Amino acid sequence: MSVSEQTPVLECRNLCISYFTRAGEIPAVVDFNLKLMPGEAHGIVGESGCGKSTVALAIMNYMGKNGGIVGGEILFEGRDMRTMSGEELRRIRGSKIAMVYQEPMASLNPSMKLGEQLAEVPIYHEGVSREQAIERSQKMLASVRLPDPQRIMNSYPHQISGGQQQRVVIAMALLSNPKLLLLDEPTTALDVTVEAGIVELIKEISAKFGTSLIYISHNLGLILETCSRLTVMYSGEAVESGDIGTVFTKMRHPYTRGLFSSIPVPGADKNMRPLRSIRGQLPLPFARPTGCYFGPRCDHFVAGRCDQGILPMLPVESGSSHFVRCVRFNEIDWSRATTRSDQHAPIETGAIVLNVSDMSKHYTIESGSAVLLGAKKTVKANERITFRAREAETIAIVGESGCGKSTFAKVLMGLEGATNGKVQLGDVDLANLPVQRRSENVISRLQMIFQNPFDTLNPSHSVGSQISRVIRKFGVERDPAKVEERVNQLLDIVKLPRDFAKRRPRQLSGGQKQRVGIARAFAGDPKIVIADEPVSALDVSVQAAVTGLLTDIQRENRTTLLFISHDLSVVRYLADRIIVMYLGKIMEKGTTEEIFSPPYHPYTEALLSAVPIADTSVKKRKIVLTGEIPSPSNPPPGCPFCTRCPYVMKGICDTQVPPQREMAPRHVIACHLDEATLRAMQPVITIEPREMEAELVAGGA
Amino acid sequence: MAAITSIPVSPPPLSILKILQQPRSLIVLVLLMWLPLMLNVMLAGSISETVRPYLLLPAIPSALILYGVGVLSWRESPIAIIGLTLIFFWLIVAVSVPFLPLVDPNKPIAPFAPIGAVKNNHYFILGADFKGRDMLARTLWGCQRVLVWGVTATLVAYLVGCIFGLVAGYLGGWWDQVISFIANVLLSFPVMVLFILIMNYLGASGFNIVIAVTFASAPAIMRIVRGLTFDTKNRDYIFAAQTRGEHPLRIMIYELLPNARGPIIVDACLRLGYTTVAITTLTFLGLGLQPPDPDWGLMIKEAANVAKSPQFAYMLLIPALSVSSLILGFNLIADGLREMSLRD
Amino acid sequence: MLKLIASRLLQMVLIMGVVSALLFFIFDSDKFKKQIAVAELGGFAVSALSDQDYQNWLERKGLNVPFYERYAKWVGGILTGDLGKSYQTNEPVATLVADRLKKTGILGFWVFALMIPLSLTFGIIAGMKEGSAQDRITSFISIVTTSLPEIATAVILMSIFALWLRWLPANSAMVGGWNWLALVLPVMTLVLYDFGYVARMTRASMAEVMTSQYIRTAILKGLPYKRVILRHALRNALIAPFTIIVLQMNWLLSGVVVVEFFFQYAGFGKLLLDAALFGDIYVIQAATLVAVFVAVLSQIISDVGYSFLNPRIRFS
Amino acid sequence: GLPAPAFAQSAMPFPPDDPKAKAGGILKVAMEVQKMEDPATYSWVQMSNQTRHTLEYLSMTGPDNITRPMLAESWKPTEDLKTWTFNLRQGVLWHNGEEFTADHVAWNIARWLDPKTASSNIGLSFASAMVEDSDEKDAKGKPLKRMIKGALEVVDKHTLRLNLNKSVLSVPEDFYNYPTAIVHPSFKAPLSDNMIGTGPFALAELKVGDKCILKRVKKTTDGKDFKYWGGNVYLDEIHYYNFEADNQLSAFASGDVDTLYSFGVEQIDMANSLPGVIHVARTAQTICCRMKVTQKPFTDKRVRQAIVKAVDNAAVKTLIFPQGGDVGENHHVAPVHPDYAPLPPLKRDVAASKQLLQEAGFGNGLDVTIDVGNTDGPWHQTACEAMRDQMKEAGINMKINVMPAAKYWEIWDKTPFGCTAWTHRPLGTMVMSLGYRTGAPWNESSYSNPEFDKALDAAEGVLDPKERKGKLAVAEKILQDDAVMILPLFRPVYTIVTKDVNGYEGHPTQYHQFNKVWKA
Ligand SMILES: Nc1ncnc2c1ncn2[C@@H]1O[C@H](COP(=O)(O)OP(=O)(O)OP(=O)(O)O)[C@@H](O)[C@H]1O
Ligand SMILES: Nc1ncnc2c1ncn2[C@@H]1O[C@H](COP(=O)(O)OP(=O)(O)OP(=O)(O)O)[C@@H](O)[C@H]1O
Ligand SMILES: [Mg+2]
Ligand SMILES: [Mg+2]
Repeated sequence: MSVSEQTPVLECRNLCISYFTRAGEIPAVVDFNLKLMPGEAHGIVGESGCGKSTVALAIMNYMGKNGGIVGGEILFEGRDMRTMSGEELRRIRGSKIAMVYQEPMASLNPSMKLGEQLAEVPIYHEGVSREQAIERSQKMLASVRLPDPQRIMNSYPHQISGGQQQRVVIAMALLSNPKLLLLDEPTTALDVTVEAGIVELIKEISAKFGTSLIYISHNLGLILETCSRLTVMYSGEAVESGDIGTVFTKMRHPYTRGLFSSIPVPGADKNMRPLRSIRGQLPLPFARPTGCYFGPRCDHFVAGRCDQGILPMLPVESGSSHFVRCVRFNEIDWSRATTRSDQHAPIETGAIVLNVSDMSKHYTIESGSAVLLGAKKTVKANERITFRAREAETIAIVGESGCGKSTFAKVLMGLEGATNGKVQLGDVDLANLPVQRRSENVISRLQMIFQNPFDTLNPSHSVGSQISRVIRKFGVERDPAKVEERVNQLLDIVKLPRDFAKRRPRQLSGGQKQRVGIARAFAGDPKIVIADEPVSALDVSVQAAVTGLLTDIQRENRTTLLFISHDLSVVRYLADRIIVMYLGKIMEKGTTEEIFSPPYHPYTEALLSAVPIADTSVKKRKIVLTGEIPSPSNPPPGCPFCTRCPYVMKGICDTQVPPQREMAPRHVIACHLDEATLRAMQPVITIEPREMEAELVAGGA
Repeated sequence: MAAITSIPVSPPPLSILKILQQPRSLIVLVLLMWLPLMLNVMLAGSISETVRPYLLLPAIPSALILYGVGVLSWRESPIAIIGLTLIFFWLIVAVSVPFLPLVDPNKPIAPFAPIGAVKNNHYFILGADFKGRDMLARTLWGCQRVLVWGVTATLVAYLVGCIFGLVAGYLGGWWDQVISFIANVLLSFPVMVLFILIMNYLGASGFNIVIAVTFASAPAIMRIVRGLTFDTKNRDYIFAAQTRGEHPLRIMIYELLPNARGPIIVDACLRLGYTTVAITTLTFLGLGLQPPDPDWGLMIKEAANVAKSPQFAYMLLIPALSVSSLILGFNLIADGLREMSLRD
Repeated sequence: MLKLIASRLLQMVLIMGVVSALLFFIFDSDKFKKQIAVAELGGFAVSALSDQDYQNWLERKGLNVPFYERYAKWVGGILTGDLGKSYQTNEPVATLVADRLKKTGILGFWVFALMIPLSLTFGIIAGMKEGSAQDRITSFISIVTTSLPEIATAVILMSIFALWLRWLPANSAMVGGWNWLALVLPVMTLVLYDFGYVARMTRASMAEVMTSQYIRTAILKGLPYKRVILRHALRNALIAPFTIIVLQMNWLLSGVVVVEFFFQYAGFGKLLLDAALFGDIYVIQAATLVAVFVAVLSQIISDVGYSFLNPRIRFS
Repeated sequence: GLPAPAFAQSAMPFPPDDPKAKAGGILKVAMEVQKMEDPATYSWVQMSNQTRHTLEYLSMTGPDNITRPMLAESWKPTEDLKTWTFNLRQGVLWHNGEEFTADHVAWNIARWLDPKTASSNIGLSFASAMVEDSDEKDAKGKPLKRMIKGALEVVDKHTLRLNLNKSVLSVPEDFYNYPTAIVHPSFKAPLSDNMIGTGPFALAELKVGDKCILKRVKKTTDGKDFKYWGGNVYLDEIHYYNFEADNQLSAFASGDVDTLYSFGVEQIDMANSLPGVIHVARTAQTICCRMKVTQKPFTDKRVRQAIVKAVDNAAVKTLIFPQGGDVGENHHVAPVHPDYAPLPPLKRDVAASKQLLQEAGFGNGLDVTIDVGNTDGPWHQTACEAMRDQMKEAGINMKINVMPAAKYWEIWDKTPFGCTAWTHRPLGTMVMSLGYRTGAPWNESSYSNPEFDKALDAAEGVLDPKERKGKLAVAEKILQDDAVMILPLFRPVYTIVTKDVNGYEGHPTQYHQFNKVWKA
């Protein structure tokens, strides 16, 4: 079957979209082209703010109050959607084109039962009776593999979990059997394991219903798993598009290349092969340079060529479906293009600085159901946490949302008191020492980097004053001039311009804020820094910059880093040792090597399998977890993972607490499986020989 | 290929404007405008009559500059500018009224002189009230007391409400229990009884109005601030402050309070309106500000009887519309601020 | 839910105890006693009274015992259903308050009956399209009516409808027996004053809902606009104003005093005002208890109703 | 009392019957409805109006300010005005069927004089002439006043004699002072529970703050036919409906009532536009801006004179009451009083005022504060404002401290400088005696001048008003010269009635006398 003979389901030609704001017109998307054949899955990737969602909404012809399509056309099955009347649009929306959004909770009406929200679609599009509509909805819920559709139909959105909500939204989108399904970051808000399930589902659907997909994500790994074609966007325009395989292996745009080199794929290493972030920042829509928008950040920029006129999308070879928006793509020697960043010797770890033994933290909460008077529940957020951290060591704590990672951080920081156990910092026991009672010395030795860059800085105070406050508070410097000097030094360290000291947090991008957060954390020369998911909210390229920064500072100060994350690829890149947590308990701990290769704890195995990897040479074993994470207030009595474990042994796992098996010195797995079974496990990730033309990752040097 | 639309860049704002927009210079200007006005009204008795008008001299340019700065910085929101104009109209009148060519607002000249009449050698632009006093002079003078007492009462109520709200919200636990209970007691007290008790107990005066309004408004403000504090106190930057061992007081004032200012300012604009009405109502019931100086509440009260005959309705409508325009101004500013903060 | 209600009721009893003790204490001051005497006997007479006579008068009124004794007695009285007698009118407080409550209840009912649909309609029309002409017009109307002091609205309405057009009675004293027409002006005044506030709250809530993602979902599901508004937006938009509307109960109980005073409508607010001005302690006490009760009741209603309207709370 | 009509023995106190009069109907009146505790302690005229047609008085002062006999058929003083003999009307029935006798009156008078009653009647001149200090002391050690033995003498069933210890002129007028309503000896407070009177109407329903319904008495409680002594009464019922002063005119406008208690001058334009008859009563109601002569700076007569001289009473009057009313002359006797003696008109004299201030040591200006309670309406304040403007020219800075009425009554007799409302009293001597005699309870200015007391005594010794004028002029002059007060004006009282109410006349004290009123 020749693709070109069919009418494309969707075709965007020279699409230009602008927002009209108080600052004037913002061209959010410029000259966007896309052709989507029936049954095809097309991915769109790009940094935050590059216009991905705008494209998706434009395809739905929904531009909000201040948006408008200012040029080009969108052809849906050959018809220009811009010429359609409101009524025609209404009929197409939801029936022929459907959309799934990033945040499932927010896109479901909180005060309507899910059944009704689902049934609406066939009722209003096909005029079927209510009973039929309900029946169809129920079937659809079953086909997105939701357990007990009956119950879900009668629930309100908040009564089901995020993963289930996202499945409901997908079911809603599929109800009218649409020709085109738009997925705008459908899994960003979900845990990796849940994400893996949804991705699996989407793949099945496109196969089963023949629906065309547009899959939007900033996660190249996900795109690789779901799509056959790909468009890379940068600052409102597509910079490269083509088949997945081609783009992933023979990328022709410096930006695409930059993106790939900032992803911590297996093989990257903080000492030997550090990630490379793209320098500079995404230009604001109204501050774009002339010529190539990527010009100022590009290593191959040639003045007089790259900054002239408007660049067209060019086919890489005539007739190929691989296009690139670069005037010099043919001139660049891709194999020599990348100069490797500096290599470092691994850091020698020092003495033990932190000793956590049998630390537990339980919360008591009032029971939610108000009818029962005064029932109390205990949430075991941390159960018998034991580990040691050495000077200049990076210890990562990984686990799904709610497993108690932040709780641990809070206990350490003295914001919560431990219920049991000891947390020894030098000779001080911090377990029950609230921050108010800690000495200045202890406080200044322990600092924290917070998860959410948008939350970590007080919006009311300037960046400089927030950093200098720490300096003065911990008595590093007192003299105002010296304090200012020190602030400037710190800004230099985190690679921010010095005049940022006067800026307010709202004038900073997420990555910049996070860097200020890091500067602040290191301002008091701490010995131990806890970083609670410092990069999970950031774009890949920024993420690379921030992780690089952390290692640099650590190397210089010999700081111990407790790195909390749910993202195993970052962890693999950064950590010396890893602790895998589930429902408040440690499932496995050991060196990075040990964790990433068999023997695995079954949970570690599943986690590894769930992480999408943007590398065509990597092959993964699929292990999709079913079931939900049990409520932390009512965990299973035995192994907490027994409800979802593919290896579960009924009668043992669900009743007895698993033993701590020491597979190697300091490599501990808490599992009932016998040692032989564990050792016999196959690796989840295997790297096949590369077929890339250039040693991109290994780099030539 | 679609052209890349160039963004019309707004003309570079004057550097003077930039300087004036700085919080520090704004505060200076506000104080320059407000303090003389406040002294003038609150200590009316104890300032000698000769000095009194000159006190207001620095306030006039300050008010004008503030208005200009306000218009320039809010120029994107016509609603806010209309509100600002209404309020500054009255503010500028308030500070400049001693210098306007007006007759003594308390001088009975020709009772019931209608609008536009010339009686007893006086041209009544807005007519005279039933005692024969010039309505124009009374209306213009009247804004002083309403503005000063309304704003002061609201400010004091906010001060008290914020302190308790911060303490209750941030410290939680027993503090919260006790403060919330007291707030509930005050809130479930009928406002009128509260007002009457206070005004009766302390006597009717501007300062006691401030106390009464504080009692009536502070619990509600406390709740708002408490709610906002609950919201913000789990932000990472608060944890950051805690983990560097900051004193709770500092956290409340430096870290929490500035971030609650958005909703607080909007609420304050609305509450200023209610306070103005409350003061007017108190005066109407004979519990509020007392003569001799004119104020709108008093004018409404005095005119309520006469104004029932339509030909004298102006005696009531003029002060009522003045109150209304002021409240409208506060409301519009609140609206404008909200819309501006929502806009992207 | 039950627990919540129980704790609220407990708090109510506590508040009532604190408030009434406080009132007894305040009114125990010489100042207030004297005020009662002046109100009752007249200014000349009190000043002409000798000290002995004044003491006698206090004794006759039962004001000479310490306030805690009176308080204890009063609490005892309440428990047996006796709320005491009014100083001002000699009537038993219970019947007095009950009668006034009934009247204010009727007034409040009509205010609610008109204000709620009016303000919700205005608010929804305005909030549907924030910043549009329809929004600006409805918002302007609601701000202006709200910003006009009640007393001014009352005078204007009275002089137009009663004194000029002569369609309606100028006061609501209802001397010739119950007269529904006489209720029109006070109700109109109150509705005009209050509806703007609720309308603006509804508008804000509606506007917020309209920007929410689930409305976008509903539109992109291809639902007709009417259904998006009526089924998806409305219910969510009504959750916030509901609480505000219920809390208006408090205001209607005692905050309407200006209107009751002006139109001579013998309602609860006027009772409270008269009593407070007179120093009629037992009436004030009883009325305050009622007010506290209504305040707590409205809180309970708003809590229960809120959680009923908002499934997120109901089922959590 | 006045000689001629007062002694017309058989005359009824009411106007003659109107031959066109029709019986029946309800008269609806807008007025504050107050509680009825004890007539002897009434503090508001409104209270007495509610009972005026039930509980009657020995005498009755008509709208013309002339006092005629009512329950007393006639009276006769001795030459020295110390012994007054009252012949009571015969055939007057109480509502319970009992006959009205001198014993009943004696019981009433004795009750008024009993300090326990706390009646303001004790301040009436006849009353003070019937009491003396007793051995009993009050809590502060002041002797209690008790009735002098033999002061009250029941001569026979219908004759009563008062033996006073000094001449009192105003006995008949005193007996129409509103708290002197005659109650049945079975009286027990509160009055409204069991009101037995002699009048044509009885209380049918009272709701304080709401309404007071009076109905004609047809039968006595013991079943006899009740025949009113005063002849024909036309109305069936009188309804008082509670309206605050400010709202009475609008109640009238909307047709709720036939008449009202009174309306303020500011509403006169509205009243003019309404169908109805406006009654303007000439009265001696006034405000008295009196200075407490015992408090600085008013202890200095020159200061007081300076203040008084700076004010132009006539201008103040014209400003406030352009129509009706009289100019005050700072001695509290009004032109409407039968014994008023005109003095040379007062002249404003700023120069003299300044001179006096200079002498008193206030050459640089004088600061005073006047308390104003607006107890009778906002015009008090207007008057003060007008005076303030005038005083300013003489270098006197008068601050006006306005306070709520109730507040004012707490301090009315204590404040150094206050603007007190005085109601109408039928004789000039009465006001003087109440307010300015040394030690009089209502002497709010604490004025004490033996000469004045003597002159007043002298005036009170003369029965004939014409003759008395000469004597009163002396007292007037002393009071005026001592500059105790600025009394700028005597106010008119405005009421309005519908066209179909006949036989109504505005009374100087707003006393309601509806016995002969009829509705068309
Ligand atoms: N309603 C709007 N008004 C004005 N500008 C907008 C609006 N919505 C988006 N933009 C701007 O348009 C650009 C593209 O936004 P868009 O949401 O499409 O980005 P995105 O690629 O989806 O980013 P993300 O990964 O963060 O979701 C951004 O610069 C954004 O600031
Ligand atoms: N103050 C608290 N009271 C009661 N339960 C709490 C409290 N804080 C956290 N929990 C519960 O403890 C568990 C662990 O929470 P924690 O925030 O440590 O998870 P996390 O691993 O950091 O998750 P995430 O990745 O989402 O940040 C959760 O189930 C949470 O609901
Ligand atoms: Mg997006
Ligand atoms: Mg966390």
